[in-house]
Amino acid sequence: MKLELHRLKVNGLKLGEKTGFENGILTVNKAEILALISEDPLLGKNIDVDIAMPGESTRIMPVKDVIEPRWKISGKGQVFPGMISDVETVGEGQTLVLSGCAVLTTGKLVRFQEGIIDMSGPGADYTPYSKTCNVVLVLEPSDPNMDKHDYEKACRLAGLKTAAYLAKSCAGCAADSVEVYERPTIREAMNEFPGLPKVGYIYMLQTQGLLHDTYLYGVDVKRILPTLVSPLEVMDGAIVSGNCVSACDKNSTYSHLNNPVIADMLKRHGKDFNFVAVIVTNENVTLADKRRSSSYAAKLAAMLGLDGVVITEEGFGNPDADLIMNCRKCEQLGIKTALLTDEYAGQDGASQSLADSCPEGNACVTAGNANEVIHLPAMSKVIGYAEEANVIAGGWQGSLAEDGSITVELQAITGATSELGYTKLGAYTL
Amino acid sequence: MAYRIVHYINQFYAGIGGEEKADYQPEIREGVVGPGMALKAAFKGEAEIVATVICGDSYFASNMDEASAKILGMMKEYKPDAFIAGPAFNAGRYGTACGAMCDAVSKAFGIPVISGMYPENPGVEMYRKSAWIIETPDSAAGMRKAVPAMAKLALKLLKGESVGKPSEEGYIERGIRKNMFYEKLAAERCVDMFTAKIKGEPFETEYVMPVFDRVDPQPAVKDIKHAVIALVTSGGICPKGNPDHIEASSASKFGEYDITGVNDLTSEKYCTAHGGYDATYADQDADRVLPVDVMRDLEREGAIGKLHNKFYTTVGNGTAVANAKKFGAEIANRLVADGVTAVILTST
Amino acid sequence: MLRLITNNAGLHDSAKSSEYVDGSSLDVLICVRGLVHSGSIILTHPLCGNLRPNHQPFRSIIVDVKPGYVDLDSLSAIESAVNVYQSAEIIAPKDLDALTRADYAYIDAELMRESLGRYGLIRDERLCDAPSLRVKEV
Amino acid sequence: MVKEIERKLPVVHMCTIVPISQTVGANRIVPTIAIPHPLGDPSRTPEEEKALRRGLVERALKALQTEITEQTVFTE
Repeated sequence: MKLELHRLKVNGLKLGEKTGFENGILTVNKAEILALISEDPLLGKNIDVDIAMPGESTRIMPVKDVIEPRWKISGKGQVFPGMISDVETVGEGQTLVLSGCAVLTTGKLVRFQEGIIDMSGPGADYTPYSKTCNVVLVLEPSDPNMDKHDYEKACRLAGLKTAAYLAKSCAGCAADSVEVYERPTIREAMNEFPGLPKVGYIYMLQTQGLLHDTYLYGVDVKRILPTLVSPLEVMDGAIVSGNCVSACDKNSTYSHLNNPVIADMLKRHGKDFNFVAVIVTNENVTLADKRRSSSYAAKLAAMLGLDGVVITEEGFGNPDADLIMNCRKCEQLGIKTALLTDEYAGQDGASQSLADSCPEGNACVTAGNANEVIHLPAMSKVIGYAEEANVIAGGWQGSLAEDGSITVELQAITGATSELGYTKLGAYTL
Repeated sequence: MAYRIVHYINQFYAGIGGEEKADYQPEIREGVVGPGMALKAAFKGEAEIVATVICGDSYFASNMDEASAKILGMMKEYKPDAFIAGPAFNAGRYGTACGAMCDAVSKAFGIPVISGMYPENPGVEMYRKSAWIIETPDSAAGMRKAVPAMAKLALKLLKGESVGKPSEEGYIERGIRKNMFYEKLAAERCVDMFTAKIKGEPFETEYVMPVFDRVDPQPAVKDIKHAVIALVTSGGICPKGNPDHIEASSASKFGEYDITGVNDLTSEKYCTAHGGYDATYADQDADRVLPVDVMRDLEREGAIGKLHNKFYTTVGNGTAVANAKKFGAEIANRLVADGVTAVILTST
Repeated sequence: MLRLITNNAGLHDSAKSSEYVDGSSLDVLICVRGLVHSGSIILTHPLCGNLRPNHQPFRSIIVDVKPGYVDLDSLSAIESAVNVYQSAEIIAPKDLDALTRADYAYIDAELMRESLGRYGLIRDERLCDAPSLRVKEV
Repeated sequence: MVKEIERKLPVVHMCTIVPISQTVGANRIVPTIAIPHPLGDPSRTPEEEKALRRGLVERALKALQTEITEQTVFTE
């Protein structure tokens, strides 16, 4: 399987006549995008498109998802298979990537939803999406009494369609850089690098229900048994995020496309280890599903004869139980593990970070304590719905002050404690 | 203008006396007393000890609430910028008193609170989350090493400088998580750690899962007919009305109660403080958790030497993760001091 | 004998065999803990997915009541869940305005939909009504 | 707590959930009846209850008199 990522480096955004890319500037025709997304009758009349650049005094909230514009210029299938494209397997050929650019969807689904991105100020340090040139969709249901599942799906599709459209519009441009990825079949992989340990990545996806879901080729992952997926399929959008609650550690579609664990393991493949497989698994609500999926995922790793696996959790609370089950079952099968999660140690950092633990979990990296409180000064421009802050998951009554400043836990900032590790944040013990 | 420090010491370090003066009532004196001199020297004028509180270890242990309230009252007029207690090294009750006072002062005045203890001191486990505790040797011989470290940390906290890791600053790990930005992405840090673990190379986990170490079993009791057996429970059994206000879950204190002449725990006199289970059965007959009635029979029949006249109780959370480990060392010390041979510990 | 334990009135009315706890999310956990101590198996994890005790005032848990048998996995799950809730601030339903409370109740019900369906406990498919969203005035 | 006491004195841990006792480090363990009433059974008469309790306490004393090298559960 071979995939080339053709990257166009976007350094600037501007609204204009014709959507296209030139000398690092992406021009966006607002009317075209509005026309594209309002084809969906579920979206209301007052939808809008805005842009936000790094360093501006701009706040975007409540952000539901972040998507990187990609489009397959050759090879089977198309980006975001099973969502806005055919269900055909992706992951080979050539894919255009608008690097440094992102599509953000904002809008109200439930009152307590959150997801803050500040393009400047202290809040900007806590989200990778303050560094991207953002095309922001401000969405709204056509009928406020509409079933929330339908409206959630409409918002999701609007974001994906816009991202694909933006990349497609630049298909003719010459790439600034090309990355080539070549992945052997598992049979070939087993014979490569005989001296190196064979390793894998257990990729846990949040699958609890409305606003807590993830999709694989358009299938709701709570309905699958753990399975193998190629890193290259992930780069073509095989994994897509459902809209989110607790913005800090809901893996955005952007972070799936640019999964930093996969990127680092590919980089070190053939040097430190033989990176053989990626196993996706879910985090369901019932204990039976948790036991079933963790045993199944560990069995797959054992069947492949892996020596070790990196495990990333998504979310917290009952997903902590899945993380610990995956860790313990792999270690008991002789498969060494390293865990990547985040912490909920309370605003004073004195509570217990995870709701579960096991002695085998002796190698654990975290993306920080999501309860730490931060004060975000007012921004001159707000895109989306500002008054959400009062009921933000990470906030409490009165977190939105008169002057527009917000005092809130990191939990409310999009991607602040990303459990895919798409952040330099972490924690240490005083 | 020098920072204002209030220093807390016990009767021994104030030169008043040893165990025989352990019931010395709280007193505050202007200026420096005893080990305060070493602190004053270490501050080099940047801070000064405006007052020293002196209190006997026994008095504090048995009147914890009134003693700390009285001391807080005495301290108020001195308007301290920071509070230093000890160093207590490995003295159990002195360390517990230092920890309790640090906790009370930080809650009442919200100022930095520093103490110094040997890691095994029970005060460490009970109060490391509410106070900065410099790690000290296990005896006063370590004064020369402990005091400068306490002074340095105090000044750093007073100046609002950020405090580094325990190993860098010499304090005992408090178990409080603090965010920081690392050089590398969390993903890269995880793959680094993974590679080290796979290759059998050393690595340092970023988050330590709470796990339990083992202790070797004690030798068996040789002569049960002359043994003194003590009862201890984490099931929260205590006199009716819970006089010591033991909290209903993961208590921060334990109770010591005398059962001389008590042959049966009746529902009029005994109940449970524990909030972790349906209390109706224990309230009806506390013997169902703490078998005093049967132990008295065995004592009368000579099957055991003696039932110890005091029992110890706390509220332990039954989960594998959280336990009432904090008080075990202190209870064990008191039982050994009272000549107890062995212990029956009951849990719900 | 399957039973839903919940402090979410809307969900309680829509479920078969449900016990309503008129109190906070912690009260629901303590009720479930009592059942586990006297013998019950927990079918849905007692902790919420993602939302903390100081955010989500509603808690719903499905148990299989089996007097006399203490299930270790259930005991470990419920005790650590109670520990998490006791070390955090709890938000009670009455602490929120009606519309926000209704949204939280709706999400609590939605997160149980899959499990309630799996164990055949749904009487009314709507589970819990969601208040309409105020549309942005132009 | 049981572990801290074991550092200085022999201790037998009487509790209902044996795995938890093992996890917290008890070495001599006597399983008991139920969490809310470890040494009693409200469904029995007071005399039966006390006899039941006596049996369990005698087993605890036996455990204290038994030489062991590792965690041991005394079931009779």
